[in-house]
Amino acid sequence: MANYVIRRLLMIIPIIFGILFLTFLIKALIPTDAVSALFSGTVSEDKAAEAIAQIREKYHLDLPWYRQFGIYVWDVMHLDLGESVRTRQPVIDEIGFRYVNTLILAFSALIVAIVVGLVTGMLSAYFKNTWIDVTSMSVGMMGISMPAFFLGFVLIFIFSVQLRWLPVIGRGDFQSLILPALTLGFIEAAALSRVTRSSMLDVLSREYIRTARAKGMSESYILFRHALPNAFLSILTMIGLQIGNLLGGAFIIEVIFGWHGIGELAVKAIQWRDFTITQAVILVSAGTYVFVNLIVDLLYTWVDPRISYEE
Amino acid sequence: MTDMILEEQQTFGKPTGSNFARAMRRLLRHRSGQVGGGVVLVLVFCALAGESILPYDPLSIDPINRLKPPSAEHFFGTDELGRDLFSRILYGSRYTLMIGLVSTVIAATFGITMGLLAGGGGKWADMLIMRVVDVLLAFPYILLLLAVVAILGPSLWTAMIAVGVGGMPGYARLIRGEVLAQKDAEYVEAMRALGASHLRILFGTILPNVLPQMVIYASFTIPLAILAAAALSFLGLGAQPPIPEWGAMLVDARTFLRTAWWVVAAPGMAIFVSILGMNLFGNALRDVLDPKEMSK
Amino acid sequence: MTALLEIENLQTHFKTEGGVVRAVDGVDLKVNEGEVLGIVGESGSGKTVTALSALRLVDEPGKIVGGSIRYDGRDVLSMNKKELTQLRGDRISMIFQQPRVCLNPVISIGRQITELLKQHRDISSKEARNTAISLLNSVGIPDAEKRFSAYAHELSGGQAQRVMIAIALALKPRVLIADEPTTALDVTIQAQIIELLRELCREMGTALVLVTHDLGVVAELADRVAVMYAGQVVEETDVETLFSNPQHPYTQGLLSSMPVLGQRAERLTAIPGTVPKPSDMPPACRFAPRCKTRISLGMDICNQEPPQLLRTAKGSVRCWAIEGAS
Amino acid sequence: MKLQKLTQMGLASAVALFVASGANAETLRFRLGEDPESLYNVETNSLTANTVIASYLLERLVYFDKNGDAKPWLAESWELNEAQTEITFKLRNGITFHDGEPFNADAVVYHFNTILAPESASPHLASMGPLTSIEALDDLTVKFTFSEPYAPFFNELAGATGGFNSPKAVEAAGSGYGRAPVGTGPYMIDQWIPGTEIKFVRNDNYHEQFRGDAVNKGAPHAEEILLSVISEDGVAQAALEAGELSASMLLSDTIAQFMDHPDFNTVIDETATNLMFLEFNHQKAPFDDVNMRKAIGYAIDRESALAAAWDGFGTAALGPLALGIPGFDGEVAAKYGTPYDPEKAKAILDDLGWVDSDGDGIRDKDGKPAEFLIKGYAGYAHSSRTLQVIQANLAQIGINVTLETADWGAFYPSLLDDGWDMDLMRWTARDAGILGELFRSPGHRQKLPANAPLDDLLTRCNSTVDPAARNECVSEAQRMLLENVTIVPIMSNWTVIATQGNVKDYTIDRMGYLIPGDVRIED
Amino acid sequence: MTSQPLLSLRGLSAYFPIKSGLMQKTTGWIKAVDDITFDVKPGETLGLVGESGCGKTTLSRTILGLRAVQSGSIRFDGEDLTGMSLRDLVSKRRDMQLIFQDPNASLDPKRRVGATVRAGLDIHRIGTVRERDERVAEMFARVGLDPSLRNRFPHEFSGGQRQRIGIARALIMKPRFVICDEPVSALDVSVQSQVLNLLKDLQEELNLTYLFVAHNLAVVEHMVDRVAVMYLGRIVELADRDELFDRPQHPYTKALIDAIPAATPANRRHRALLKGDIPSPANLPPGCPFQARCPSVMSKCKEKMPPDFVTGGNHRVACWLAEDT
Repeated sequence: MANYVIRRLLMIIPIIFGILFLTFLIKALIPTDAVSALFSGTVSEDKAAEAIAQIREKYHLDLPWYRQFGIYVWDVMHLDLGESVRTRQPVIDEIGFRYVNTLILAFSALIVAIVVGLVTGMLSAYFKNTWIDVTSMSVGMMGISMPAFFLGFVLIFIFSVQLRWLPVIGRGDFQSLILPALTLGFIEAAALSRVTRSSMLDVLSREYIRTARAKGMSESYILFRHALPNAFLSILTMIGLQIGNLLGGAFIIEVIFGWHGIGELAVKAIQWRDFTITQAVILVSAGTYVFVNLIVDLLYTWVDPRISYEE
Repeated sequence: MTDMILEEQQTFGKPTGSNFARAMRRLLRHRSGQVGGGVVLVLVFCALAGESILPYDPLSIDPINRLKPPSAEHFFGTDELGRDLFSRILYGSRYTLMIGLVSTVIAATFGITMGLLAGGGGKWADMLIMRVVDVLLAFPYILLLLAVVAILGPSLWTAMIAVGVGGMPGYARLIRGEVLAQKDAEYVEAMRALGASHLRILFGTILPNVLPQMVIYASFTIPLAILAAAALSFLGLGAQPPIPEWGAMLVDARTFLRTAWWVVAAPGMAIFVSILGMNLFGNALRDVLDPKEMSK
Repeated sequence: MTALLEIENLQTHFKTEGGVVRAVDGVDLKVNEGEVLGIVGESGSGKTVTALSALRLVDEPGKIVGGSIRYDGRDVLSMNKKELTQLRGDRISMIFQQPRVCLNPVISIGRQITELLKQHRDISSKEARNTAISLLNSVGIPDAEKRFSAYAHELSGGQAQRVMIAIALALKPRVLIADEPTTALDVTIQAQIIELLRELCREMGTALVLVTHDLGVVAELADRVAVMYAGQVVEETDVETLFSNPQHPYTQGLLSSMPVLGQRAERLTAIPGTVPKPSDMPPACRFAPRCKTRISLGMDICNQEPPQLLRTAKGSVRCWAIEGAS
Repeated sequence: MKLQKLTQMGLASAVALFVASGANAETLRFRLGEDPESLYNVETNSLTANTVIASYLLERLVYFDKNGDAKPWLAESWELNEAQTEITFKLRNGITFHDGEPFNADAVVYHFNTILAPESASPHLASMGPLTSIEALDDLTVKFTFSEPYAPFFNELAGATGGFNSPKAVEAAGSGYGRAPVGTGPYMIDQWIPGTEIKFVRNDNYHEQFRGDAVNKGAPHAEEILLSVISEDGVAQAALEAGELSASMLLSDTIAQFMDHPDFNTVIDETATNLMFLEFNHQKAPFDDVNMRKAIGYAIDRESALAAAWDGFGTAALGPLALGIPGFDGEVAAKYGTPYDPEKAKAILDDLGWVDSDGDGIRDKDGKPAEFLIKGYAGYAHSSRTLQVIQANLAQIGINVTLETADWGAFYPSLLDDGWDMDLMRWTARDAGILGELFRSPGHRQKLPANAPLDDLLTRCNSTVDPAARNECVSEAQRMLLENVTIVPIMSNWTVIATQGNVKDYTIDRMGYLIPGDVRIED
Repeated sequence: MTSQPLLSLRGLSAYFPIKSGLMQKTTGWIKAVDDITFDVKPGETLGLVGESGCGKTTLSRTILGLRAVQSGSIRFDGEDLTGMSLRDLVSKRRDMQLIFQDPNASLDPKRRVGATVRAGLDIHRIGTVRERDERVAEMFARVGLDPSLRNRFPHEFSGGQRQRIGIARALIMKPRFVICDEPVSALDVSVQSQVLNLLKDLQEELNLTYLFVAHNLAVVEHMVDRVAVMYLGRIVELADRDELFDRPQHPYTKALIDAIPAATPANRRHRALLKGDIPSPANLPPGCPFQARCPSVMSKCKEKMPPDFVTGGNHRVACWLAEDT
């Protein structure tokens, strides 16, 4: 097991390296850099040429991309994420609290998604091909059946404007968390709902379920103690994959609900062409993604005794 | 022995046909298949029907009649430029569907090739391709999309390419898994025993057998692609005006939620119903195309 | 004497896209206390569905549409959910063909026994555990105390079937339905399991319903045998009579097509053709198209009217040739 | 070290989660469209940052009154030398920064020297023009020296650029100063959660408000001001409705429901210092031809565009300068502009040889159909709507255009390349100097051919300090730009703000900044 | 009968590595096929008997070149296949074909059965397309299927019919040597006899040589000329059919024969049962692989691997009990 964990942790390094490489490749291909994005639209660049050259030099933007890549990797190895070109502040200050926000939102949304996904998925599997199936699947897939911003606006309108239960403006407190977590949770529930349904259908047709019935176990016992644990493996896999969406893909939710996480930051940063920020966000979310999936892999052994990483 | 052939004949009914025909029959009896299939059919009809069924020109503006609520004249009302929303929704269905299909085809073509080569192309190919897939999967999805758009410049096609690129690793992973699962199946071994080449086995034998899984997966990635394109529109990088792609329409209309709800409701409901329908249809497909179901 | 388990005119149908499949079509069976009833048939004969029907375990789209099943005089088909769960596993239990997939892979084998004990008996966890361990011992699982927390994947096929038997016999049921209990096992292991079943059932006085395609297993274990073909019982008699004097052409064909150790014949006598597809049943006698007797006797009735079950000296048989002869 | 910082930030934020923000009734809550990158005016020049800096934190030597005339603020008075190359300001006495440091000539010198220093890489460096030196003549007297007269400088002095920071604080904070600015304004920064909100508290040691246009001369009314970052208009609207915002600038699409609502007030600032206009790639045929550009100008239905884009909250523009900028000449605009007249447009095109020879509804010339590409900014719906109106207008006269919109970082730099014919641009400025910035050849996108008379004129406008003379010069420039059809002006939009009904004296000054000390909540 | 053997195995082994540790080093081997030596003469049927996991499937795949050879040699028709290039091996495969156990799994569900049967001809580009189709039709008729059924899918056929298709697929290549891997164990009794008869008929008609792999001794007894008994990767006994069934020498062979259920109820008997399960072939202890279950195990058995003892004629047995005879 320890060997496996070490091996997997070591595997993170080439992946992170690959991701950074890809990031710099993209950066090289994108025509504008942070400085011209920063200066364009305020004054003619030629008049600010000196200032622009200054900043380019300071942030190594004048170097070819592979040299920038080398410098960045070197800095990251020294735990230095650099400075935002736009705000001239250390990236870590920009990203630190947003990362925590994102984790909080992701975790809360995950709970919502799991509850919604499992309930609708199980209902729909158990009542396969009935109207209950159609209805609970529709509920489970509600979130992903409309663009996130639309769902977000509708929820704000209902819960904040009409009912006045929850605040519109995100202030980072628990109340502000509820709506974005619900929205994001509902969006992510769809995949879980579907996976739950199909793996429950698979499991329910297995011989050991018939054995349990033949033993005279009650239906609810069979559903929750015999079927669900077996279906959980694929559900867990899906959860692992979703962490990626929750980390980087929540930007619309973050924008709408004013929940300031790294998704929002990343999208803005790429619009500002502020690549030090973008790189750091990619680094952090990819690292988290890989790490979470390692955890998920380790959880497999706990969910399913057949899987073992010990030789 | 002739006697035996005769007897065998007797036990043979009319051909039950291809797996496809059986799946279609099963689909027709599936509740989600009925609901979702109906929606998908309507959608495809609208997309293919052409401009002759449109009551108004979906593109010509009429600022005097802007923001008119739904009426007998304009079923869904008019938008901020006075265009008939009903016509725009009908007309836009082709773009919305096109985004879903084209980007899925892009994702599937490259993803399948990667997956097949990873699953069947030896240890090093597998190692290399899967690391690339890992990198793409760990790379924040929306940033990948934005990066592609930033490189290629925004347009409907770019949006489709971007969404396609974003979907690639999913296909590669799925196909690789399926290939690994099928690689040692007896019918594959049988081909190998006959001396079939590696590529023939990969593309001629394994690929057709993993296709149902692909179709199921595609049925879920098509709606996801439509939503991803809508997310790009949210950033102004999706379909370009005046193309009435639903996602872009919804994005442009969002400020009217309180003052002219119909402008928002028309594309919003169109997307909601279509995507829910597609998802339900996908569910039904999964049920009827699943290999376990097929052998019943 | 009333039979312990009595099935009368059982009809279990499956609704499929090709129409209704009459998997079990008018089956009568009787199992007496302590007796071993073999149900023999090829795939598609309905033997497994009959066995599952006895405990109402037929899954969708299958449905019992007619007939009656009585256990100890009580109507199984009219039982409610609670009564049914009380019956299952306690009074009538069942084991299946693929023991390793019949055990839940994520639940330890010990718990799969104790959960049964706790479901049906009011006992403490500790008692349940002790009972389970002694059960595992009695079915010949070595090191039962340690194996208690093992999982199905850690067992061999033979061991898994032993565990299944331990579960099935945990509450000393009065009927054990074994559906192809040895088919998936290796020859040497198969022999072990046959011995185990024989011993345990005798010990507990449990009646055994042995569903199998293997006439050898029937010859080893059964007291009475019912031969099924295409959803119906075609012949039913005691085991000696069946082997020494088979009546139905199908039984005869089956016996003669089986290679027997030591015979070393050059050619086997095969039954021509295949089992009819359920969607394409012959209209009258279901065996008629493959029946050599019909062909040699040139009997037309076989293709016109279904034969009825006919009582014989030691049992019953469903064949026009016999009817004509008697 | 860095890692430690990360965890500290994380913890702080996690704790903040469960602490309700304790704002009281004396708190004003406003919307910020985006998070400013920095509040140090030397290193930033974004609209958002300028607005925040100039409204709440820093004060300037001068302000512009309602008529657009410069009036003393932190300066008591000023005088120009004969050559108009030296401006000497007399500063008011007794003004202190938030940190207690005195505001004096040294602070002024320090500020402008910092901008001029190349190592600051200040985006304002360019707008300092021919400024050569700043000297403190005594503690309260400062002299600015220019190599030639520079008229737009007063605009810089009155804008965010001219706001003063405490030199001591700047030195002490180093690179972190942008997050903790120290000025002389009515409010002081209290807390800034990047991307989320900025909290200001009242400067209780505030000196007298010297601006003439301010109602409240004393310390501001509200104790706190909370600026929440809300980028989505719909959300801001919802927040207003839910009572979570005191006031918010909105898009005109959303303002309608607040207009006649008893619980809300609306503030509509028609000064309009912005202009949306169509530009041409002058280096590419056929838009190197002034008549071609003119035809386009006549084809644009500005009223429709205004209705579609801004729901009518704006003014159709015929002149190249926004009507709110001093020097705007309505007569020139009316006389030389190209009002909506599709027939005229068609006639010009016919004359030019662009005719529909193949009957497909699209004009062509020399076998080339009239198909062109218009680029635009994708950030706002109004720009895309205007584009669609333009597209429809041009279709009317037989020109087929494709629209391509992108985010600013892609759109604006891409105009330096050649693959476009027209673009839709929108600019906000306060001073007529903008004309020179944009249109003195080769122009802000390097596409304008040399035009010596116009270039000279635009240069002269900048070096004419006397207001009347300058206005004359600017009028002339507007005429020339119109004659040349350098651009096709379309419209200026108004600033539209909704406030809660009990929010009073929400006033926007001539520069577009809020006068925060005036705003009060009526019981 | 001293003709050259068609297939000749000498010390053939096929191992699977066991990997472990941080660097995934190979730390052990599963000896799936271990030091196998036997010949198959032209025209004969050699039975290969063993329980699951004994390596009989691996052996058959190794002979066909589908698994890597660890050591030893395979000679087919006098040519050494182990050193052969892939290209040559592919053409050799035309002469060696395989009939699979499970007709459900071995037919491509997405391919029409005619195409499946034709696959070999397509791969080796034999004849024109028309000729290939003719040969398919011919082959269908020969295995007892109506050629008009060529365009159907496997799921439309019964198990027995599918196995006929599998046989047709193998035999269309006109092979000389066919490995029948449990060809009837997945079939119903009544169909089983049809297929066994068919195999026998085809052998005669086409002059085939069979390696008949099975676990059912009664079937093997019926089909073969000689029998090899395999246990945990090794051949423990090899003899002519009658010799082996009448005078089994290895305790394992004896147990196998004894374990077969009685043919009639009259023959019910109390049998000497082998204890325990088949051990895993990974990391076996030294000595005889059967030691753990052998009723007559001796201390010698746990120390040294018994060599092949040849007793009387062609009877070969790897058991220390046979040492003295």
